[in-house]
Amino acid sequence: MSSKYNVFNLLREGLQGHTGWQAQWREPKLKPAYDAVIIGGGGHGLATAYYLAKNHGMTNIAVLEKGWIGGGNSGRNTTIIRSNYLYDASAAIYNHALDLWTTLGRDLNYNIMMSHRGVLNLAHDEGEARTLKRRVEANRLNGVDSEWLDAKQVKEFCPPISIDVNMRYPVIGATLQRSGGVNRHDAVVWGLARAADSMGVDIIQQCEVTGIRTEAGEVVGLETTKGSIKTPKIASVAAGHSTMIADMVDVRLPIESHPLQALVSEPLKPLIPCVIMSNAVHVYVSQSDKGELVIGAGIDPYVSYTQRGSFDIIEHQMASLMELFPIFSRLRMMRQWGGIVDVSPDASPIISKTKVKGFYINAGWGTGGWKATPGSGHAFADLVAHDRANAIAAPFSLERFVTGDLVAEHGAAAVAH
Amino acid sequence: MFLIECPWCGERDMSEFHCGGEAHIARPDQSESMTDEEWAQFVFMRKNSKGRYAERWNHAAGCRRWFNLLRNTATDQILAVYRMGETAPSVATDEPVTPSGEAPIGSGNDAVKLMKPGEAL
Amino acid sequence: MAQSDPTLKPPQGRPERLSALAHRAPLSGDEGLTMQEAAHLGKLVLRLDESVAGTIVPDALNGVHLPTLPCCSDTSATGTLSVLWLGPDEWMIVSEAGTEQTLQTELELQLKGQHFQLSNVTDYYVCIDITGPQTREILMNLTTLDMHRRSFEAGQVKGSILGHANAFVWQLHTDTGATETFRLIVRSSMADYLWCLISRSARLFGMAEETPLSGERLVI
Amino acid sequence: MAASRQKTGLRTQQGGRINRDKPVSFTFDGKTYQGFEGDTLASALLANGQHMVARSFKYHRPRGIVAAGAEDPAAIVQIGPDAVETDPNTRVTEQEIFEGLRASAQNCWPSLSFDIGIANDVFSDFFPAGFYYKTFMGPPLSWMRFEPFIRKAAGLGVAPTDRDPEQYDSTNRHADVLVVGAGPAGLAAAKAAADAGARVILVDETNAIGGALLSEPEGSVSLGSKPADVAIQKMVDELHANPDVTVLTRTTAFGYYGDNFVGLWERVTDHLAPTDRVTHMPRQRVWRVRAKQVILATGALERPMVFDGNDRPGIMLAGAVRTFLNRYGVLCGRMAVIFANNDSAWATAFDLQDAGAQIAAIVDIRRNLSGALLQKAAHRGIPIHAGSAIVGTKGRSHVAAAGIRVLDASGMISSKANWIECDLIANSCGWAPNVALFSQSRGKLFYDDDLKAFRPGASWQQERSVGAANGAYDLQDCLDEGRNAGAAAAADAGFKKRIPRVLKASHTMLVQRDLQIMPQIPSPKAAKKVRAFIDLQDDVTTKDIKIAIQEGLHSVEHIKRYTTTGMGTDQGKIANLNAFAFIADHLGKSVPDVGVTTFRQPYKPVTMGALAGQHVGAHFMPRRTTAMHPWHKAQRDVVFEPVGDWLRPRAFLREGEDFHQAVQRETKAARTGIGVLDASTLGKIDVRGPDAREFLNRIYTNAWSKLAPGKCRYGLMLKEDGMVMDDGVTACLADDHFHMTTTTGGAANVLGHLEDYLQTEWPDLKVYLTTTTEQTAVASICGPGCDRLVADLLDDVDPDPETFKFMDWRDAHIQGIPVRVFRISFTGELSYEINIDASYGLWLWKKIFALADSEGGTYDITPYGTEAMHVLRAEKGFIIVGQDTDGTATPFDLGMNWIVKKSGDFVGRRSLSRSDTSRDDRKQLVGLVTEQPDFVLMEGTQIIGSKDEGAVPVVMLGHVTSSYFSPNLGRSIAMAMVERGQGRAGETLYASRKGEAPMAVRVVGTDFLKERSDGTI
Repeated sequence: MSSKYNVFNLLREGLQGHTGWQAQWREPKLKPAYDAVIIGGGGHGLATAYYLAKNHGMTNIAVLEKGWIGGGNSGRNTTIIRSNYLYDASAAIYNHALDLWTTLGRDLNYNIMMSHRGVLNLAHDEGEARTLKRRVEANRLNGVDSEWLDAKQVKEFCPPISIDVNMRYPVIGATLQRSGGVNRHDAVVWGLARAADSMGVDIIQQCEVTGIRTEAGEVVGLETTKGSIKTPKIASVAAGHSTMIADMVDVRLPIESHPLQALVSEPLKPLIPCVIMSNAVHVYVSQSDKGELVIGAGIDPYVSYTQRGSFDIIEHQMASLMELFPIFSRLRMMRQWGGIVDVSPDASPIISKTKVKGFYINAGWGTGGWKATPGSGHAFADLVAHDRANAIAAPFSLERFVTGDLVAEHGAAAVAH
Repeated sequence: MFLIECPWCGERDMSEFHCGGEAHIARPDQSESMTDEEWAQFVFMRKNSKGRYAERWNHAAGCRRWFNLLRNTATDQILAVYRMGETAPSVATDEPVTPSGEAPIGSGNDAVKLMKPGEAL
Repeated sequence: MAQSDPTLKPPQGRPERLSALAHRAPLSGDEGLTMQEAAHLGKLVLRLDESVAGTIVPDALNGVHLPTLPCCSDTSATGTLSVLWLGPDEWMIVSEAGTEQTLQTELELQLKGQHFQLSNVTDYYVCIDITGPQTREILMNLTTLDMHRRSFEAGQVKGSILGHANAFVWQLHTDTGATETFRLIVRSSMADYLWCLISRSARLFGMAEETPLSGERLVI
Repeated sequence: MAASRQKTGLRTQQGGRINRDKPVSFTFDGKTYQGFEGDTLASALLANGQHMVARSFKYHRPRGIVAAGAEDPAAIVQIGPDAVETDPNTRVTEQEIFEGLRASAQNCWPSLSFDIGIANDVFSDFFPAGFYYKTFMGPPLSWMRFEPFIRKAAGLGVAPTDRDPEQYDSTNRHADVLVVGAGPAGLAAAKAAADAGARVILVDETNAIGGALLSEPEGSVSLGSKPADVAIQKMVDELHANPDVTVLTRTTAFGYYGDNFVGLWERVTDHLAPTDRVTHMPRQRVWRVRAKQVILATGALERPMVFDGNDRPGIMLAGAVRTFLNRYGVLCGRMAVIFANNDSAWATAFDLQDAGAQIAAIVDIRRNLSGALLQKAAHRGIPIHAGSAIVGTKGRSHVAAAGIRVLDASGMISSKANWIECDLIANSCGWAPNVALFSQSRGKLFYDDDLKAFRPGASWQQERSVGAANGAYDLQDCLDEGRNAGAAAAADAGFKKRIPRVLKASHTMLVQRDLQIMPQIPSPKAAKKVRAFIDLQDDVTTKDIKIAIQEGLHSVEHIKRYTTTGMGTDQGKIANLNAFAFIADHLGKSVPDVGVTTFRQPYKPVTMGALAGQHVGAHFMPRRTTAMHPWHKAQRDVVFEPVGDWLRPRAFLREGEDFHQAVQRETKAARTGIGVLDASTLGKIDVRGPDAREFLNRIYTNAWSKLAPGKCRYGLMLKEDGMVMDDGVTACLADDHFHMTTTTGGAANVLGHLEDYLQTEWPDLKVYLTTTTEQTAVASICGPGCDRLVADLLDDVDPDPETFKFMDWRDAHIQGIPVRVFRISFTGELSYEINIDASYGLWLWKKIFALADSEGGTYDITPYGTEAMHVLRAEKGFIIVGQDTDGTATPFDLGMNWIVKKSGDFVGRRSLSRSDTSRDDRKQLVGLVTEQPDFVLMEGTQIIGSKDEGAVPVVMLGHVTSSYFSPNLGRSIAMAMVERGQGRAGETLYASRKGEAPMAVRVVGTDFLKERSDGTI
């Protein structure tokens, strides 16, 4: 029996043919009633369950997943972690997440390979430099690690990049968040699932929600492909499918679901040491521990649930990459895929109560949700447990679209990866 | 990579077009008398349907005309193209059979679609 | 001030007119392939309601119709004046160099009373003519338009994207039928980009590849 | 073990589709080898007895050549003459050899034969699937200590060190029928479609047409009355002769996207020696094909057997051995053991024997073999082991012996080991249709219980799968399916139906029959000692999959991710089905119940350079320049600024000046002398129609009903959310005719925005829009007394500011050339903007400067760039949309209440009165002056309320949007968005500075010139 993960158990199991490892999570039967039900078994949903159980003692809860856990955007993103956002509200939640990331592997007893290797956001003209410097300044006063590098320093930090001044979009500088980086998405999902499961959370896969029951404007239960459940609280964390869930209780969302693509190269010996992101040239890249270059780009401009984007986007993404890294041209794209991102009008998330009591929504993370995973789960768990948004969640209410108090991160950074 | 039939220019590659989002959202005439809530519905809230979805496209690189397009967002199948001011034609399509709108074929969600034993080709 | 370029000498005498491709000499390749600018052709954009367009043949157009069939053009018997369909209520009138102002004045007079718009875009656009048996194949490197003979016929004009530049692709009527000429109508500021991109594609057919003007200092 | 000690493998005396008249020499790991034209690196190395070419990813175990094509899992090497033109992870089974080719092993140190990394293999018991998730979890950041070592150990090949000198192209094609795969089915399909008149593209990823027929012994098969090779050549010649047919070899269909868009990747010169490459040819080319109909004739892939010790070099797929023999004239071994569960591998035995190899045994797990087969083998004297299996192998870097045992009826081992020496194990676990592209097309697969494999079911797009890709393994079936599909596809594409000619195959080849699957061959060893590999590149064994399942990972996607099976550069082409079958077996489910992982694009890895195509370097994105650009560029030291797609001069540096000094000089000159700015890039839109005024009323925040012809007015445009989107001056040309200007970067957006409202919201408004941005070049002439210069220029209009008033415009001429002159100003100074047809722009510009004293003229004229323009407008307090606004500012926030009309709707109006957009504590635009007049705040500096920052988080009141040293005011000036800013005039705030004490700043109005004349600053 080796429930604890450490090097000693690994050695012991190695000698015993690895016969002692237990299932990382159970395959429980759906119970007829739960204190709360989370819809969506991605990183955010599982983190919500984990913190509900860990911080709020709510263990009689279930996570319902239509497919297999971590199979949506959690399994499709480029795992970039950073918190150097402009606005106070964003800095607060993403920096909270960054703090949690730092110890999450140990907390979960699961190596999530959190690599604080540094994230560069490139500036290619004076306007971008101005915007990014503003962000660095705001970050500094918010206690977020962030600094400005000139082109030479960028080259020192990331030697393969081209800082040729004759480029169409020459690199004139960049912000650097040294504590930013990447981690291993599957490990995060599995580690959260294993930890939540060990506290009693039921993780139900292949279970699609087909309806939500309300009485007098309050949630009382839901229907699934595996049966009915009574519950006073439903937390929707369904990313691209948030609209479908909210429609069940007639809650309208300011969300459009777009395709977002990413791709990896064949594995290569270490080539780039950090994460590089560029808005003007529109590409972002890092290298996985396995050696693959992990490359992302922009969204397609239309609503689609097909998990497939346009080939043009890939071509443009590659051209952009060649602009920044002309030495990549002989390398090969090995695998490309698409996800469904829930884009909100102000490029900021929604962590909110709704007009239906007991129905909570966590959505709108767009292209940048991965980095927030533990922070999002932490704040959302608090909201679900107490029916009241804490200071971190409060600015992200649905109400802001009515009052106009947007957290307009897209104005600050065009794309909020 | 859609192949879109512009009502004027015929079939052209998607790269010539610009997508304008959900169709048939008329700008309110009497916005002054609307509540903030009602105004927010117009400016921000979107149907975002999975399945049949009417949206606006503009043949930006061609004739610069706006038109409407009916598409199944679960499969990206284009069902119809019609002009501004016209109502969406009724077109048979695989409407969502579950709340998540998973189409029986043509969608990439969850997994590769497999035929059931005995299912006709 | 560096004055090696003769176009930069202080003006003397008559006003000097330069197109955006004045710095590019005609290029040629194998089998009669050529590319050159058709400089300073008069170009007017006419906006007019579709419903009246079919019935109006302004005298100024010398009997040339406003085509109402998408992507079609009509050309005068002399070949000096053409009207291109750009959209259901939008045409481009292409005429000989220097005639656009007279034409505009006449058309304004003749269309008086109609709801219309007539804009001089002579300098807005540049015309690049490519001739030769490989033209369609060269254009296929740049555009997603179906360039097959069955799909793109003489006289047709289609707005599309060539590389990253919006442009109209117009196949001129040619009497000989032997060699085809495509006229690309592109914004002046994109003309050099497009010229070079075409030459890059045409390198496969013996044309010299030219590269876009660059070397501007962007970094302080 | 004599056979295995000598170099195995041999070039046959004759046969094969190689050119024996053209020897080719190449090197592998520094050693020179000989091959022939037509060889792949794999066939040439095998002919030289070199089976081992690589090390595996994780355990660094020796890896040899297993397959003969793109499906080979692990035989990948680094190719290239130097560190720049180098191609990592190149599959030896696909790389054709050429004179001087250099290849080397990768992911091993110090050498391929002795690799330190093998230590991982020794300790492999401790590195099972997912081991890294269970360790390296020390205190925070501890992973950072392990990661560099892990990263160095991981990865395969090495990236180039410098810019790729090669060119890549991409091109577009429309096809009626695209046929992927030029084997018998694809060829028949292409021929039938072409004969019907369709535009056809036929592609094959190898260097020759013929597909599986090329793996048959020459002359053994006839099509119609001709030998297959002759018949194929005739069909190819006919296809080539048809101008509407394109035949592409060395071209892979890598991606099947929506609406029958298929990406093809052609390797144009990769097979040529550098001296044979034509300089203007691209290295590779991507064909972007839009097809009305697609026919997939992608063949079938052979599955390997999964047994203990199945990963040694020399253990190959039976079909591949046959391909190497018959296509390339290479014997992969002299002493072969055949291990099969179906008939097809027996053909390999017979062909090998015919070519002179010894067949030590045919081991078949089937107990009941067909009489004909047994008879044929017995006749040849081949020992048959029916109902038996290879349960283990020996050999270090090459297989040396196979351990054979008899299986009982239940599939368990029932005999003692029988070790047979061999240098080749040719194995086959049956064939599976290559459905990757079909699945990418989003068709439905179904599990064929006879084939024990997935094959295409219902199509989603306009697509047909034929031949082996459709599970038809018989040659005649392939020809018939292809022919019928080709004809049907042409008909569906709109061509007249024709009945295509029937092509008869001479005989039926030995195809898979009576397939019997055993997901893992049993082993007599203790379970933990068994090493049966499913994924040879990523070293995934059956044991790893068992551990994953034991740990509760039951979804096929979870198991794939946990074990990394199918995640190597081959993407598990031959591994995946075995993995699914093994998982199904272990979970007690059927294979279709387990499901499959997604077949992702690309079918095989495609170079990023090819995907980028020609849109790189100088062609990456166009730089737009104005008519005056040649003049700008000819100045001695000019710095440009990209603004949107445009390049605009930022400052003209004079000798001895730095950028700052130049900007100061230019800024000063525009207020004291005459400054000239190239303003051509501003967006211009002609607005015309009886409802033009009403349209402007709805689009802009202010009223346009009363603007008289001859006059101009400034306008502000909002988005529906109430935030400022663009601004500019619009001139009334006639009652129904206006000339609108926009910002440089916003021009395209604004036109789109206006057309959108006109066409979709207000189709009743009679207004036409046409963009005229580039029709005119604009010289903006500014400075006290510049009217005299303008007077000298104009033929017929007196620019006297007394009569030609501010915000007036006039038509005029310069040397007879029509111009339009606007008396508008972005500097607050007397200013005229002269618009002239762009073709005269450079002439006008030169004409202006001919009047400069530096050119012998009489005026003190200074060209100024965008940076001086920024300073000048800031001195006057004019905003720049996008710099002083960031999409969160309303007109009220900018202190521009005066521009918001009192009544009447306009785009964005309703949003201004929402509770949070009408709050008075919003951030508002103010002017700031620093306590130290010579200190210029950094743009982006945050403004705080107190002199002491205190601890984070610090409350921020706003930020600096624009900041300059103003030479005209002799001090620094700044604009900022500050909370409640409009009520803070005179207040002292603080500018936060990194590492320094905050600097005191005073809040003032934004019109610094006025503030100066008022004595405030």
